[in-house]
Amino acid sequence: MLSGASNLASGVDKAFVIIFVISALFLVAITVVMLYFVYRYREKRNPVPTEIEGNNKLEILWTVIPTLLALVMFYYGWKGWIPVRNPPKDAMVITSVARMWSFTFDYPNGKSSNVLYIPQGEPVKLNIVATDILHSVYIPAFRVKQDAIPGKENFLWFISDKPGTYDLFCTEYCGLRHSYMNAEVKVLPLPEFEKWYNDTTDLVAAAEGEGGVKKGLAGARLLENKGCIACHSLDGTKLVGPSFKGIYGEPVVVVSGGKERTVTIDDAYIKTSIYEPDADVVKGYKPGQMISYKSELNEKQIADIIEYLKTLNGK
Amino acid sequence: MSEHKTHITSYTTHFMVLLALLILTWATVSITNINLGPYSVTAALLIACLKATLVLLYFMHLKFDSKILKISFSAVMVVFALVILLTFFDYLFR
Amino acid sequence: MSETAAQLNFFQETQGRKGILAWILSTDHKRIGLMYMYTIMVFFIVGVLLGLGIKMELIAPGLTVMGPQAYNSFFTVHGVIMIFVIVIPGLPAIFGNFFLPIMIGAKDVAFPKLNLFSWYLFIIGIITVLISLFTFGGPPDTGWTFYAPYSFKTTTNMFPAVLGAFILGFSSILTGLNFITTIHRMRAPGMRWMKMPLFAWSIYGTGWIQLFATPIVGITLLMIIAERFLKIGFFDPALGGDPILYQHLFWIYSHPAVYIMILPAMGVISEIIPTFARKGIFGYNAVVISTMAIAIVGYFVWAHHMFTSGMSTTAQFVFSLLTFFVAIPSAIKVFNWVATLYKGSIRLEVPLIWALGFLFLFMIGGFTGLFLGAVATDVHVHNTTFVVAHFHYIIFGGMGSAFFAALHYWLPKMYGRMYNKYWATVGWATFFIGFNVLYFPMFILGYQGMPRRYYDYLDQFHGLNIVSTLGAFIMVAGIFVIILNLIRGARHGEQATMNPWEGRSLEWTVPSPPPLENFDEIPDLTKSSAHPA
Amino acid sequence: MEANTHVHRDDVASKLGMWLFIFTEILLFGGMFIVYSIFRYNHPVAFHLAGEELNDTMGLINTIILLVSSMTVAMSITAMQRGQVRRSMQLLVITIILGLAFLVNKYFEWGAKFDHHIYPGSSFLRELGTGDTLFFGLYFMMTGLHALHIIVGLIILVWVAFYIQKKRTRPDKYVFLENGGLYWHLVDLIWIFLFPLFYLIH
Ligand code: HEA
Ligand code: HEA
Ligand code: HEC
Ligand code: CUA
Ligand SMILES: [Cu+2]
Repeated sequence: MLSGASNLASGVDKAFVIIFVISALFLVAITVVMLYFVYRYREKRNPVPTEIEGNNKLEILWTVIPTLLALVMFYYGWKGWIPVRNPPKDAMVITSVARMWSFTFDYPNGKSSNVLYIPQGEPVKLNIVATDILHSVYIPAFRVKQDAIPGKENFLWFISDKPGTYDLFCTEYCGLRHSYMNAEVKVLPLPEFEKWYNDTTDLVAAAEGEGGVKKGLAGARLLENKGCIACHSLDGTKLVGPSFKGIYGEPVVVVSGGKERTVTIDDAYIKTSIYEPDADVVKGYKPGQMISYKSELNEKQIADIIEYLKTLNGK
Repeated sequence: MSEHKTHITSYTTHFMVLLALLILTWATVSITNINLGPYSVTAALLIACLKATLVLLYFMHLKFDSKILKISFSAVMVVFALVILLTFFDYLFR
Repeated sequence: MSETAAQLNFFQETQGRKGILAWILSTDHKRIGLMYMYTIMVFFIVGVLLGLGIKMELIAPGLTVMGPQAYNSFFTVHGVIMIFVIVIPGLPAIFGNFFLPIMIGAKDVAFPKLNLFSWYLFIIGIITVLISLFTFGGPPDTGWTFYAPYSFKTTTNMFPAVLGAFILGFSSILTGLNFITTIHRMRAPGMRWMKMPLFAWSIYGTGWIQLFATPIVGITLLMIIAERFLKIGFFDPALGGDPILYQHLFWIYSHPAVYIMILPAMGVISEIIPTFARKGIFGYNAVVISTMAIAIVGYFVWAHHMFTSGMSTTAQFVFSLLTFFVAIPSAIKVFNWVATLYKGSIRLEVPLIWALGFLFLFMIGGFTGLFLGAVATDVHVHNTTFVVAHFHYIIFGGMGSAFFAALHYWLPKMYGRMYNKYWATVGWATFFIGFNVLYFPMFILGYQGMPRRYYDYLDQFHGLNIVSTLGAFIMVAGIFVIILNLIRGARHGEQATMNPWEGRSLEWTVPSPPPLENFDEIPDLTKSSAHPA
Repeated sequence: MEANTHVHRDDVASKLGMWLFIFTEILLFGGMFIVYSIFRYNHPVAFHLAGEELNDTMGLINTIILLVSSMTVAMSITAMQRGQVRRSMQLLVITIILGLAFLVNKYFEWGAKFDHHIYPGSSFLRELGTGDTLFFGLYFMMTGLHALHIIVGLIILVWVAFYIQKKRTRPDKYVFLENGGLYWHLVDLIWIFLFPLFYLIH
């Protein structure tokens, strides 16, 4: 069994153990009694059965005892749950955006990442949103899970005391690449976390574009953070969508409104592809897979992406 | 199983029921026209229930039918009410 | 006892119809029951093969035998077929049809033509589901729960699958309606309510759930269809709709539906255990009351499938509490079954072995249901393989075992022949071992956090998945032995007597196989003091 | 070989069966009423305003039509029970005509909505806002489903009339008429709730 790595795990595990013990006792006891009866009262040994209509006392007994035990189990199940619903006011708020098929974690200072970095021993509250369909955030080691529902904001919170790397899964079925929709949670000791958190190189890059930093770095970050690379590879492999490798400036056959035509992949085309993916659908791909990123990417960011796509040519 | 004699509802009864239904319809229309705020929903639904009861008891003959029908019909209504109630446990306390 | 040799049985009595027409035009409840059985058996094999495909894929991470799209369709179609085509209609439509009228001393069901019509609807529903597999976008890939908004965003061919489920629901409603009316109106004189066999009671309870719950899923599926084609927006957040509302509506049906599956199974067990203990059931009244209690309380726990959806904390409290209450009637039944064995004179025949297996597997399934009912633990294991193991234990371990128990119990009556008991036992043992090897590891995997509906998984889950896949092969081998043995028995087995098990209910007083209208004369039980089954 | 001679006739059973079926129909609409109540709770203002768009008079006329037709079909049963077959038939025909009138009325009502660009999935509706989209979605779905039931009810009633004509439904055997009547009342019953919920409550 894996050990819990958050403040909430103990409540959950306690409920688990209590239910487990009660269940196991009953299971073993009933099975043993049952087998014993079958053996003891087999026809050879007990040729004449004794009619027993029932017994009210017993009947009441075995209604009342399970009821009480059920209430006990319910109680611990509930008690383990109450803290999960009550985040402390001073928790650090991180927004977790889920989409087909990736997560982005947006931090208060504008930083955003695909890995959930969290400070050790500090309360963290995740606001959970989805842009397209249902997903969910599940961190087994923390014993927490919450669905991400478009149009609704859910939350989770926890304090983790054990530095380390944990898995985060999407556990609400979301289509083709559901099983690849996972991320890492990195619990860092406070100083390390602060270092990461205050390192704003990529933010600066985003702000300055080419200015001094490696060309297209901002765009590359965006592709990663916004989850584009869940569907578009950078090395020519065909995933759900066409690969980005060497596409800039090349011709491509698209289907627009039922008709095929050939267009050149230029800035305008890329912009429409991102804002209205279903307007021109690349031949051989299904419409409706890629959602519009109108609310998530502004023109500046698209320009950054294009900048990066250009770097994928030629080399 | 004993079948009791079929009860025949007279034309007059049917007509009186219709009259009552029409009066109740008029009542809902006028009640919802004066503004009772949130109560207009309640009032309109109460009247609708009353009308439905009349239809059930007389037109649909439930009043003169066997007990099992009365019981099971009430059961349907109770179950339905509970389902709505339980669903609202979610929405009311979000 | 037997002076019946001259009478034709229902197989021979074709009412002047030839060949297949003698079947598909017949309104005889026994023939209809068998037609359901053959249909269901065929699809059962399909479903099992799909399940095997799932396990093959999961034997190792990454691509082993199929791609992700195929995998998603596999578990969707597997779930849809198993739930809507096999376990929901299963026991009531096969054994309910065949034995309910005989058990209560009637010549047929109340509406024989409607009964045949239900079977046709059933077939039409299946065909509609099958159409989805081969047309347009290909097989649906939404999971059997059809959760919105994915279910109307996916490009696969959802519509026929949903429509098919709707039609199957309709068929199920009509069957339930028929049985309830039959029980109310056609009991033989003296067959008082509290003398009715427990299987009949379970069918009665099931009938009410079918009537009360199925319409809700009907309308929900219609709304999904409307959503897809008319963009009405009920469940589409982009249009203001609410995906959680869809989940409420879906589970308002689908939770009670799990009791549609298990109640008749419990009824079968309540017949078999007394027969082989050779005494009456312990606490008849308590068993009857718990049947109805499950039917009623089972209606009000649906949202325990939605603890992580973000519904209100109050609702979580209420539904978790109610979930624990629904476990009580099941507990009562288990205790009464075990108590029935006490001071019996027990014959360990094949049906009893299956029944004991049922008890064990059902308990594991039921107890793990308690982990799922408690909010804290459910939130951890929700949508992991823990849930998958829970319901396979309770559905296949439970309802599946009861199904095979019923087959082994009633086969001599249905076909007038006996199967080979040795092979039946071997089959059971293989099944039982394979079953546990297959599903038990999934509890552990789930607790460790392996999500369900995962085509691919991380390396740390590999070991137990291999074990589980091996189990699947053992189990399927067992099922093979069982089914072949049954088929052989039905066709070439030794002649069975009228009452091979010394059962006490009415079906054992008619010849094997029974004649067309079951009884020459409706039995009169007013004087008999026979203890209920 | 002896054919299935055992013809079992049990009117009480037929009626019980019909009632059970009616229960399922009620719950079918019940599902929609759940959806209605939730959305109304979530969008009270939009529902209020959207309700004003509907034509009260049309709704009222249809209500009266259905109530009267409900009475005539009930009377038709009374007539049959009293052995007045011709009168029974006349009342049944009146019911059928009223049912058709309801549909005609509905046709014009929906037509008017379509002319105002109000139909499921219309972009006009989407601009009005989510509350309105949902309201009209429900409106079309529920009244549409209801109209579908009217059509089925009419088919059943015509079938009954045919049986009366053929004397297969007659004063000593009229459970089919009763069941047809029950179905028709069900349609009325549902309308009794639809009318205030959509047309009246502002
Ligand atoms: C035949 C079908 C069947 C049956 C009978 C049950 C029975 C029960 N189920 Fe199960 N369930 C399913 C089929 C079934 N289930 C399916 C198919 C799913 C998944 C659907 C999906 O998501 O795809 C599911 C999922 C499911 C969930 C949701 C999990 C999740 O997605 O997070 C929950 C949560 O509460 C649950 C609980 C229960 C409980 C408490 C019972 C109880 O009725 C069990 C009662 C029985 C016992 C408790 C054992 C006997 C008792 C004793 C021996 C006495 C001792 C008892 C006490 C001390 C209390 N089930
Ligand atoms: C009755 C229902 C039923 C049955 C019999 C089975 C049989 C099997 N199932 Fe499952 N399964 C489901 C219902 C069923 N399943 C459902 C609803 C889901 C969820 C789908 C979803 O997520 O949407 C699922 C999902 C599911 C998964 C999870 C997929 C995932 O989440 O990634 C797996 C994985 O191993 C699996 C495996 C198997 C295997 C190996 C078998 C078989 O090989 C087992 C072989 C057979 C038996 C154990 C005997 C059972 C006997 C009977 C039921 C009686 C039959 C009755 C008649 C013939 C009348 N099934
Ligand atoms: C859910 C999968 C998915 C995600 C996530 C996704 N896309 Fe796409 N994308 C597709 C598919 C499928 C196509 C091809 C069909 C089409 O044109 O709509 C496509 C096409 C494109 C094209 C046109 C490519 C060509 O070869 O003509 C561009 C540009 C593009 N996407 C950019 C992006 C960007 C930028 C992001 C992230 C911000 C992104 N996509 C995220 C699936 C996805
Ligand atoms: Cu996202 Cu599963
Ligand atoms: Cu459930």
